[in-house]
Amino acid sequence: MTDITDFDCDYENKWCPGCGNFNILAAMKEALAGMKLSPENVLIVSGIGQAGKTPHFLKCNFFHGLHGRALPVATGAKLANHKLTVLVSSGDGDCYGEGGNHFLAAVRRNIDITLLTHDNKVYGLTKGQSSPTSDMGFVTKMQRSGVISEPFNPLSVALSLGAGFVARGFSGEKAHLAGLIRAAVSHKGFSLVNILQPCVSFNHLNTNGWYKKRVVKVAETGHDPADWNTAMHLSREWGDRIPIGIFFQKQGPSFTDRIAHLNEGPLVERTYDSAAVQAMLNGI
Amino acid sequence: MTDITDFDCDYENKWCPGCGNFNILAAMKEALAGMKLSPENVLIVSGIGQAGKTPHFLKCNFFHGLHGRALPVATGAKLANHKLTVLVSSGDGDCYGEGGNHFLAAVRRNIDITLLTHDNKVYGLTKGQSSPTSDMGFVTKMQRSGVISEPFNPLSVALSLGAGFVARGFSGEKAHLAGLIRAAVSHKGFSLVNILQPCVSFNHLNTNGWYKKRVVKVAETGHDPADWNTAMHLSREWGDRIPIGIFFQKQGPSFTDRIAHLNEGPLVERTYDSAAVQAMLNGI
Amino acid sequence: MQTDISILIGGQAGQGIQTVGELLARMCQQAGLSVFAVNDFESRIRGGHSFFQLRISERRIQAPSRHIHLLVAMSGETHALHRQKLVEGGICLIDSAEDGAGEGAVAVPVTQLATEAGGKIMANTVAAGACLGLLGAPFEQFQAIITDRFSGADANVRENNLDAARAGYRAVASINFQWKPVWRDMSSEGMLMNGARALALGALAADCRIGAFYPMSPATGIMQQLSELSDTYPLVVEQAEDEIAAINMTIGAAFAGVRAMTATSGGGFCLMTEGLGLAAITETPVVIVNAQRPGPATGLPTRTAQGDLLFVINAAQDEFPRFVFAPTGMDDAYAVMIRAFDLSEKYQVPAIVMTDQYFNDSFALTDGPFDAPHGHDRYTVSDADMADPSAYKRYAFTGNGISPRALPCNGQALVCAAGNEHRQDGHISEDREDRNAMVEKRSAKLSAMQSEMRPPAAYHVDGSRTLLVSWGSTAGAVQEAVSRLRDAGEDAGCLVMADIWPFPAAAFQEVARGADTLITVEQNATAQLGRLIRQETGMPVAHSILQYDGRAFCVEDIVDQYHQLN
Amino acid sequence: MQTDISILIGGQAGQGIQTVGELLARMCQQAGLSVFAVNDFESRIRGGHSFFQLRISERRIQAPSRHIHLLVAMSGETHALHRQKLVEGGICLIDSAEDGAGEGAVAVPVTQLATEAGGKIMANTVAAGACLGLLGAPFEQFQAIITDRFSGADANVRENNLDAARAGYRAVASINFQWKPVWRDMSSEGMLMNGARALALGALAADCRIGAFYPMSPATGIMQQLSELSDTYPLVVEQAEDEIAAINMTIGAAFAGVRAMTATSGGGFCLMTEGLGLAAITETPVVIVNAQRPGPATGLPTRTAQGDLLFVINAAQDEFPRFVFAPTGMDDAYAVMIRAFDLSEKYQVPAIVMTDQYFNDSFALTDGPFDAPHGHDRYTVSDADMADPSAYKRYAFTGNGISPRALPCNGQALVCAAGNEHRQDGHISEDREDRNAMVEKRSAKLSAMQSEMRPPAAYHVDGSRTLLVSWGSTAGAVQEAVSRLRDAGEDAGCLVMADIWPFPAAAFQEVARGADTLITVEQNATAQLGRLIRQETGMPVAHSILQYDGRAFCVEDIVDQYHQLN
Ligand SMILES: Cc1ncc(C[n+]2csc(CCOP(=O)(O)OP(=O)(O)O)c2C)c(N)n1
Ligand SMILES: Cc1ncc(C[n+]2csc(CCOP(=O)(O)OP(=O)(O)O)c2C)c(N)n1
Ligand code: SF4
Ligand code: SF4
Ligand SMILES: [Mg+2]
Ligand SMILES: [Mg+2]
Repeated sequence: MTDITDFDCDYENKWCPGCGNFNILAAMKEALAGMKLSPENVLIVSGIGQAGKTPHFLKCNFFHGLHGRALPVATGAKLANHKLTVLVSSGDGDCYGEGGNHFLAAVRRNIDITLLTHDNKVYGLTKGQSSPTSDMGFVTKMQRSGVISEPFNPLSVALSLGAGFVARGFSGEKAHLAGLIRAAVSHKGFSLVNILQPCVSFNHLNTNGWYKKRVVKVAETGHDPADWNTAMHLSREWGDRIPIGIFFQKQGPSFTDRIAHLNEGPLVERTYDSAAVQAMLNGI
Repeated sequence: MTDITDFDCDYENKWCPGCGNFNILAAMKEALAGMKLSPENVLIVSGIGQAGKTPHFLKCNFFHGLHGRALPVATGAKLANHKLTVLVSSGDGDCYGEGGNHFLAAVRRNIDITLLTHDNKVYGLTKGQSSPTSDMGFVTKMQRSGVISEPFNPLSVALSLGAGFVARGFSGEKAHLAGLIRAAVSHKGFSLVNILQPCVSFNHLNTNGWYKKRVVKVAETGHDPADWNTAMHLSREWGDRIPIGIFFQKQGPSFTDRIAHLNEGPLVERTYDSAAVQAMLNGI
Repeated sequence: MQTDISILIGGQAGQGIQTVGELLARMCQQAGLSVFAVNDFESRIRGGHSFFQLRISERRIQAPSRHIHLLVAMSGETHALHRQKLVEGGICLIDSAEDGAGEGAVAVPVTQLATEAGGKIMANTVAAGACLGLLGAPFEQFQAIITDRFSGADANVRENNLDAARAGYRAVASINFQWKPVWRDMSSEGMLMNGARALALGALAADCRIGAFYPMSPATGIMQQLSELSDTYPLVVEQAEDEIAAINMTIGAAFAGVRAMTATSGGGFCLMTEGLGLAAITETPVVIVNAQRPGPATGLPTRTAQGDLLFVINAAQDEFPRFVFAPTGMDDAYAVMIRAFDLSEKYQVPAIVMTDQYFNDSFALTDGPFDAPHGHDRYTVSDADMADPSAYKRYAFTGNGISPRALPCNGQALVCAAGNEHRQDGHISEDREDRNAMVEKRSAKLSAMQSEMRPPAAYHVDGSRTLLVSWGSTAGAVQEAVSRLRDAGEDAGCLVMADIWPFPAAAFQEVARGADTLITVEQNATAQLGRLIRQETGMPVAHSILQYDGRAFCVEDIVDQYHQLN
Repeated sequence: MQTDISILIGGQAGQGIQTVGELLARMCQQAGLSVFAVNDFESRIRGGHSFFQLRISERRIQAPSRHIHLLVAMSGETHALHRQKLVEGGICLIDSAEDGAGEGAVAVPVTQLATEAGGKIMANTVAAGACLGLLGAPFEQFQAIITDRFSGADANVRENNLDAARAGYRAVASINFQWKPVWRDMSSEGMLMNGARALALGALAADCRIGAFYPMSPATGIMQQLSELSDTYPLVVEQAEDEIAAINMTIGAAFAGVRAMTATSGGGFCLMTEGLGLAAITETPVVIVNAQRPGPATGLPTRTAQGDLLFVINAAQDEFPRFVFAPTGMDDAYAVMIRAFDLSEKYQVPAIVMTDQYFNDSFALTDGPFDAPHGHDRYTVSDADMADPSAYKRYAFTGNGISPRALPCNGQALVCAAGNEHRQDGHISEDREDRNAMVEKRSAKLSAMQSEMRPPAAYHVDGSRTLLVSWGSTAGAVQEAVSRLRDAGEDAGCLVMADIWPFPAAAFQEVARGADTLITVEQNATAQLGRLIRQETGMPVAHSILQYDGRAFCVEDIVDQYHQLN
């Protein structure tokens, strides 16, 4: 185990005091250190939002890109170098709003990256508009009569897309969350950890206390993560009981496993071969 | 019943002879005529692709927009005038590829439009690349070693998003398809009819004959469209048995029903009220 | 001499800096003073440092000034960051609880007084009271404002805030502040307004009924204002799944017949460019506000820039007519929105309104009340206007490029629109003749569109050999800079452009004719307006006064750069 | 006199027009002739009308000519649409099965012969045989080409096609066609190439390892060629879910250290503009091909245009350096791709290569074989190059704006990149000093970038008072037009630009200095290059020869428009 503090970084943290993100950050460090990874071996790609700032607060290699577009950047990086350990830090708006289409595609590719969605059910950084996961009726300065769309259910959708690792964490259960992140990073293929995260500034509905009363660990209920049907049912539970844990896991060949050229090593390690290229050119 | 021929249009059809789209077109006319709609009362919005050309071949009001963007155009039109009967003609690439994010949002809004996806599991108009619904392993000039992503399952995803009307048709079952379209247009709220459609030019796998052997009408198996769980299971069947019909239906308030201002009539009918505006301005 | 002072209130995000700033501005407005305020904040919700800079005068002011007369430091950082801007004799008040108290700053127990009044959270109200105390404002008037402001809250909150304000007011009774404006018993004539609100009100007055958007600073404020208006007025604001959806919804709504708009900033505008082209080729009128911020990409989300001019003018593949406006002030923003909707429908082209974070988040007084237009031409036709509705063609050739526009499902006339190149009836065509005719039809609108463009507003242009030329939001700063330069004996005037595209080349040349040196003033690094002027008129631009650090031009920034040029 | 003839083979989509055209072109190439061919087709898969226009000569040709000597009508429509282009003495062959036979066209039982040879589907091969018969080509050589072409198919198919070709060849034995080129027993020196392939080969030779794209005409061909190369060469082509994903994947791949590209057309490029800005601010090298087609929006998907010049140069919010190239021919396209990848990495900026449907789908002979570069500088650093890897800063200030570029997870050096404005270490910064320094750092690259730009290629410029100025794919047509104009006694030369941005202003002025009339030649309606020249050099552009109907310039189009100007 590398030391958790190896991942500490002296860049000033910019989240609000009390934000659920702090625990997510701590859980990430714990998971990475627990896996004996060190900052040099980790690439975190993020989008824009409070969640997207995460890699600035954790020592690592990072690419902090556009709102909604972390997944394709991560996919490109993984294609270029499939030896990389790639995590994506995304928000509920970033990932299921602006970036919804990439979420669908990333799951379908089964690209071996770990997606951590900091799901505070609100647009934090832009000051509190509703997000795709906001509950119906959630009132904001912008949604003045409350949200009138069905909330996006990331777990159900991931399951219906054939995802191989589908989990839900809660920032208030840090150790449990660290375990989920560790399992997700260890999983070969696409892994989703949707993390319930209170936003103390803009979400006064889904607060820490609200969640504390509701979360139930599926592992403790004897759920078998190989059971897709139950996973789907669990994913649809929301209200007095909110299941957290690994809903579903199934190993299968990942995207880069399926590309023959990559069996011989990462593209980034291939050096230019003038003779081979000339042979191709001559063959035209 | 208006006459089917009322929807005939003398603009030259540009599809390939033998294309499944012809039957879809015929079924649309049959359904619309059967509902006593006439061309003046129908707005069809489409994207780009072979499917997107549909409204040119059927007399109606139409807006033939961008690749992937038919749903937001339709949503805007419906918001402006919720009395309109709005259909969207889209392709599998148009709707689940480029337009994936809008598909998610349209279902969640439960906006009262009917989405007909001409699902030929291939990019027809751009000459045969794989589409999101192409089967794993499907070989094309571009996917030379075959598709390596899980196919997108529109029905499962729609169900997991909480869709109120989820159906699958087959162009080779024209009368059945016309019935589905009619039911979809009659449904108040978002309705999806994903239509299996052979592409004689580029999909040599999922041919008319291939489907003929496999399709099974769920109505004949006694399926109850109110049963979500079975609908989800049916949606995951693919292979020797391919269910078609209405998988799921549940009525609920549609998007425009939920907007208080619209109860007083469509926005397009509101005339400018200088005094009211001046009162607002004075109130600042 | 008239008062002209600036107050900077700074602290952490979440300390209510903007709220107190707005209260003070309102107080000034109600006491007959002119105000101008900029809002400076980071892209975070709590902590960091933000400030509200309020300029106050008896004469009309329209721009920020660099010099601070009163610095109110809610956090130590404010003092450290801004004290060098304090003029001789200026005062810095600092919360006794903060570091830095002492070093030239006057400590006031702001937090403590707030706590005594009922809670730390009211520190901002204490600060407001202190400011007004120093400025010698009549407390009763402020009392009314606070009461009004907290009218929605419960009585306790209101009372506590009043106590807090009073405590602050009294705490500075012994301190002498040398600039005291003349407080009057009557409101200033204009309304206190920020740019976002002026734009939203313009949209309302233009009869905009649908706003589709995706949140993005600094455009969100416009949509939030519109959303607030929808509480009582029948219009619908819809948060889309992304900017692509926003522009396409706007197009769909406009196609169906309502006036519709969207607002975004650079990155979101990028995503809308394909839709912009769709609006153009389908000849669907839409209004898009691009509220600029520094880029590229995410850049500085909460800061200001004018870096998108050439992008906006040339955005989207191939060529088509569009309107581009850049409002020069609150009243102009209101008027521009009304014109944008009108002209967009009149010519069936997209209209883009360019603002920026500075403008959207600044407060100023309007020239007067906003008048609702009496009515709006909608430039549409229906069956009744047609000899044969069944022969209706959406893109009929007419000579001036404008085809009669019918609405879908509004009669026998079928309305068929396509983003592919098309025939007059809206059906796809690949014929070269149709293509040429449609390109020429669309561009035929250009000359009439150009004649709608207002010439640049000219200040002290006659006889001036040097002209500053600016566009959009910096107008106030440039005009005041010109006044100051002239006071200092410089032979300078200025041209202020709000109507940018189609570029009013002839009008520009006409008004700039007499000058021999043109200097553009722009918040970007490559002098985009300068390049545009050269492209469109061939006139050389000698220099450009540029600023691209994300902060708005203060009047002095322009004056100083001007002097450095010579 | 040398032969210079054009053959137009037209028919419905799905009739194999392109296949037969390519076979003929290959035949000519292998018999020592020069060829140039344009591919004209509709946006549909079956039916409609498409054609392949093949120009053949003993001397090098690089552009299409308007005049047709042999018209092969596989459908009646071909005859109707194109017969007016036939020169005096030209022949039109028409399938006896089609309408229109008789009206001046020579009927050949193409379909019938094909059926006899084994199937209607081989009508195109019959037509090819007939063409070659008329042209007096040696059949054995064609036989070899057919055998090669069908080497993958079963023997039956091969034999049937040979029979079909032979039948066509014989069917025209009695017809006298007056222009017969000299068929030689040796190949022409260059390779038969289309633009899409030249671009893909350039990418291969540049060591591009990842291509991410979303299908869009006319860019798809490039990616399809790259995909074919990946059959045997270790590179990965990935079809993305949309263009936004494509550009972001490209950025991710490049960030991780491979050379990566994407290709798209206008609407797709719109969607990529935000990503373009991301590449710029993160200083990630990427290559983007924008294959232009007429717009706006969907426009004419399978036709050609040069309507995106100013859009591409100004695309994305705010300002940043970028390279823009527009290859002027096959060899140049190959070379430009290699340069684009190299310069993009050297300066850590995005490079955009502008082509168009005409170029991508046209066939021409290259000047010679393509040589693979011996090696590539990759301009990266790793721990070994650093005194203290733990102190590595991705955006370190260096004076020339180029920071040492390390790759992520490749040592102790942490690579931190952000699309927000940032400090040297890649962390977000909102400080005005950091902002100014970063803007200045990025733009510091510009002057060195500009020095990489090749000046416009000049033809007959010395002493010419009139210069045609073109950019990109129209080079061949413009050069030939100049030759023809000079032959006709006109005092004209031309400048052909391939390196567009940063605009080589000084070089342009230097080379254009002697002329007093500049005339741009462009496939757009608003003379974008003309406006750019005025913007960047202040030089007036007197006229522009424009064509925007979606069809490529024939040499005669330029010559005719030139004469109309005078
Ligand atoms: C293209 C684009 N659109 C919009 C924005 C503005 N924006 C920044 S963060 C954000 C939403 C953040 O919400 P979420 O992803 O849930 O993250 P959170 O801040 O809640 O962690 C938005 C809309 C942007 N930066 N870019
Ligand atoms: C932004 C954009 N990207 C790409 C294209 C090119 N394009 C046109 S149709 C199409 C795919 C068509 O596939 P699908 O939606 O399945 O329709 P089909 O032709 O199969 O009916 C694509 C990629 C485009 N027009 N616009
Ligand atoms: S706004 Fe919400 S999500 Fe963002 S840092 Fe603050 S508490 Fe956390
Ligand atoms: S390409 Fe396929 S989908 Fe398109 S018209 Fe032809 S058969 Fe139909
Ligand atoms: Mg969020
Ligand atoms: Mg398809």
